[in-house]
Amino acid sequence: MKELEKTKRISFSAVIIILAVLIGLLNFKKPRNVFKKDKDLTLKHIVSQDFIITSKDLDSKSNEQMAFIDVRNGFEYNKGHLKNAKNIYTANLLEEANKTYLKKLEDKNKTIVLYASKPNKASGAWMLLTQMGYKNVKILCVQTNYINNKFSVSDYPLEIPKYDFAAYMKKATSTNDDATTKKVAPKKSY
Amino acid sequence: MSKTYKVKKVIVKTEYKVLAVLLIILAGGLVLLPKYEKNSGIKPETFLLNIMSTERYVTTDQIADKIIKQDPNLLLIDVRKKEKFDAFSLPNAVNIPLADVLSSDSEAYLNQDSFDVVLYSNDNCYSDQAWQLCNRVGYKHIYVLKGGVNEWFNTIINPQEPKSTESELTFKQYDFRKAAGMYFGVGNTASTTTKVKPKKVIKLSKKKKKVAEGGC
Amino acid sequence: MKNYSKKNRHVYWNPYFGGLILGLLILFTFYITGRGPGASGAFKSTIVTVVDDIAPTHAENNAYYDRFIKKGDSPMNTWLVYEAIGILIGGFLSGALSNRLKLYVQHSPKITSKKRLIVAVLGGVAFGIGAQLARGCTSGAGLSGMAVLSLGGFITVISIFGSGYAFAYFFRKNWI
Amino acid sequence: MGPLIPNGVIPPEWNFVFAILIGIVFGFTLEASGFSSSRKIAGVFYGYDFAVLKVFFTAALVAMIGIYYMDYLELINVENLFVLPTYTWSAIIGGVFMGLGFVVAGFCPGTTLCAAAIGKIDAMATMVGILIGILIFSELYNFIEPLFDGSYLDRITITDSLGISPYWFIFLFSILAVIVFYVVDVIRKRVKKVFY
Repeated sequence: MKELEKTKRISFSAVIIILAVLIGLLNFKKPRNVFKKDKDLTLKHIVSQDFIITSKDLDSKSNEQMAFIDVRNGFEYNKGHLKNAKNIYTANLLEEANKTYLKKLEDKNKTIVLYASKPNKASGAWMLLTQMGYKNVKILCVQTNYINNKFSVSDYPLEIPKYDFAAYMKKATSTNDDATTKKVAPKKSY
Repeated sequence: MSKTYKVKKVIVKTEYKVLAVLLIILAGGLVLLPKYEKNSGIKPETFLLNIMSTERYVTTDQIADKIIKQDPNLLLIDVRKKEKFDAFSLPNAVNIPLADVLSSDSEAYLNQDSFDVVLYSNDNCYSDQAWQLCNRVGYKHIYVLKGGVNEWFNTIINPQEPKSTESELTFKQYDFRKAAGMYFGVGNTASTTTKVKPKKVIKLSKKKKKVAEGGC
Repeated sequence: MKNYSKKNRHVYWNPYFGGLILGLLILFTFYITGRGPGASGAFKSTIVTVVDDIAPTHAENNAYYDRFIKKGDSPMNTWLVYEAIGILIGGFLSGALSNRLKLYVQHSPKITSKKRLIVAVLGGVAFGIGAQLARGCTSGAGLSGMAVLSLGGFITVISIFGSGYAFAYFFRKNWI
Repeated sequence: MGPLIPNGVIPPEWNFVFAILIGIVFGFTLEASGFSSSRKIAGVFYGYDFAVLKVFFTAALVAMIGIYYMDYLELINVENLFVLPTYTWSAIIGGVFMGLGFVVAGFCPGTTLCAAAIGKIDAMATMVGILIGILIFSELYNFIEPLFDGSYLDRITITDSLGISPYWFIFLFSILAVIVFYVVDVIRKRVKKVFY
């Protein structure tokens, strides 16, 4: 029919579409780092608590199997750090240099041991690395601080209740205070 | 059908040939594009930023203040195990053990925007990890109680007596903590105050999944 | 300008160009609203509203109406009804531009316009039933379905054109 | 960013505004490419004008390619799109009814609307027919329900059911479409011309 001859418009729009697709493809940046593990796998790690290393099993035999990574910032690192620990601040974990370093450790299938001033400070870095697909990343459950210019490492077991809460509450509520204090709404002080 | 059966040769205009070739190249191009791993959910870069930021922490004083004022959109979630939760827990807290933070029924509590969710455990470790999981999955308005229940006891239940040389501000804080402690039942003999607060029943609407609904 | 459009009353777009624009439109619809364009949903909404107004109790206990009756909001307030209004406007615009606006019954010279109207109504009834069964007409289930490679879309399109060609022989009197 | 309104990029109030705009362009394109004349549509089945087939397959192909290119460029997330749920037997029998309606009436609901918009009275008759059809379907729904809800395969895509990658499927589909377009031209050349 007649309308099949009119091909000017369709050729023109076809060229525009091809151009649009090419421009789209050229300036498309593939995501540099991708979360490999899905969230449930990470949850299994957390629940199984297999990522914890205490200072007890830091004996010399396992030492060369482990690569220590200090995730604190440079300043604290310079003040004091574990022997042959490499300093990678959590913020620049995703930099190329650090990623290649970790990749190298991974290939030599060393266990990557993270530690910081407190275990929960290192748990963020741990979660990022496990989800990025690094196989055995562990956290050293120690508290590191710098007392009279000596770098001390003390064990810091996780989640230990300071008091026996229930007993303490019972004792606290039953102490008969002489002044019968009415329940007074605290004045907002600050 | 048509009477004359001589096959008329179909002349295909050159434009159509070019267009057909372009179409096939365009469709074929999809096949040749290099595959790459798609990132599902939050990007690692933003995840790292969220970990580094500390504005997720809420201090025990703020929480005590909110509880006393019966702040309606405060939702305390205890990520410890069940028996620890039964032994002692903050008032009106909901227990979601760390193991099923991502389970479907706990999603109703975590994935909603009508409450400010505050996670707490004995110390900061479990609550931080729970927070990171929620962040990974994309939940909003989630905070962590700094120091957890240990800190709660250090400050609210038996606050340290500030030495006389301390600044006036710490004295004020100490008074507030002392009074807050009384509110939570420390030291007042007459246990007339209703010990068991009425369990705040939290009505939560399941958040609709984001798939576009449609159909004709 | 006048005689140009007089002469070209039956000159339509190049079908490939029409297809291209339609394809881009479907892409745009998916990009903006996440669903494809459709048409038969609008008819369904009108029927549901009408039945709901006339016999609300009947509408309640009929399982099909009940799906589309929203409390406190008329079933007409759905995406497809607005799109159907748009189709009416768009069709009118295009007809006006190429001077095809004319109130008449278009039928093949072999049949009378009365027969054509009866056939149109019967065809509509078949289409109404089919569109509900397949959850969409050629544009709702067909085009939007095929665009996201849904198996249902392909099955519907194959069965539409297949059965169309199968029945074509019996109704050739109406057309050629 | 994916579908903008479900992902919250555009506030949902705009949904209906876009509905009307999309409808206008939809109606305009349908009418301009000749879908408003039932005799041109019926040409698909009687071989004298295959415009419907060409428009239909080009539109489906362009949409497919577009969606999967944007999915590759992460502009659209295919999981968030509405994929038509597959009820096999209901689709087949619905398709048969629609094929019958297509040949008899010459219109589908979309083309009925835009044909009625330019004054075709038979299109208005078809609209009435469609309404009656839906009424009949709804009244008989209790008998049709097992068929309507049966053989439910959730939102399966054809590439999952065939087990090939969508990119390959689109490539083969485009080759098939070009072949069909050529064959259709050959057929049209040999069929007796009908002027409408």
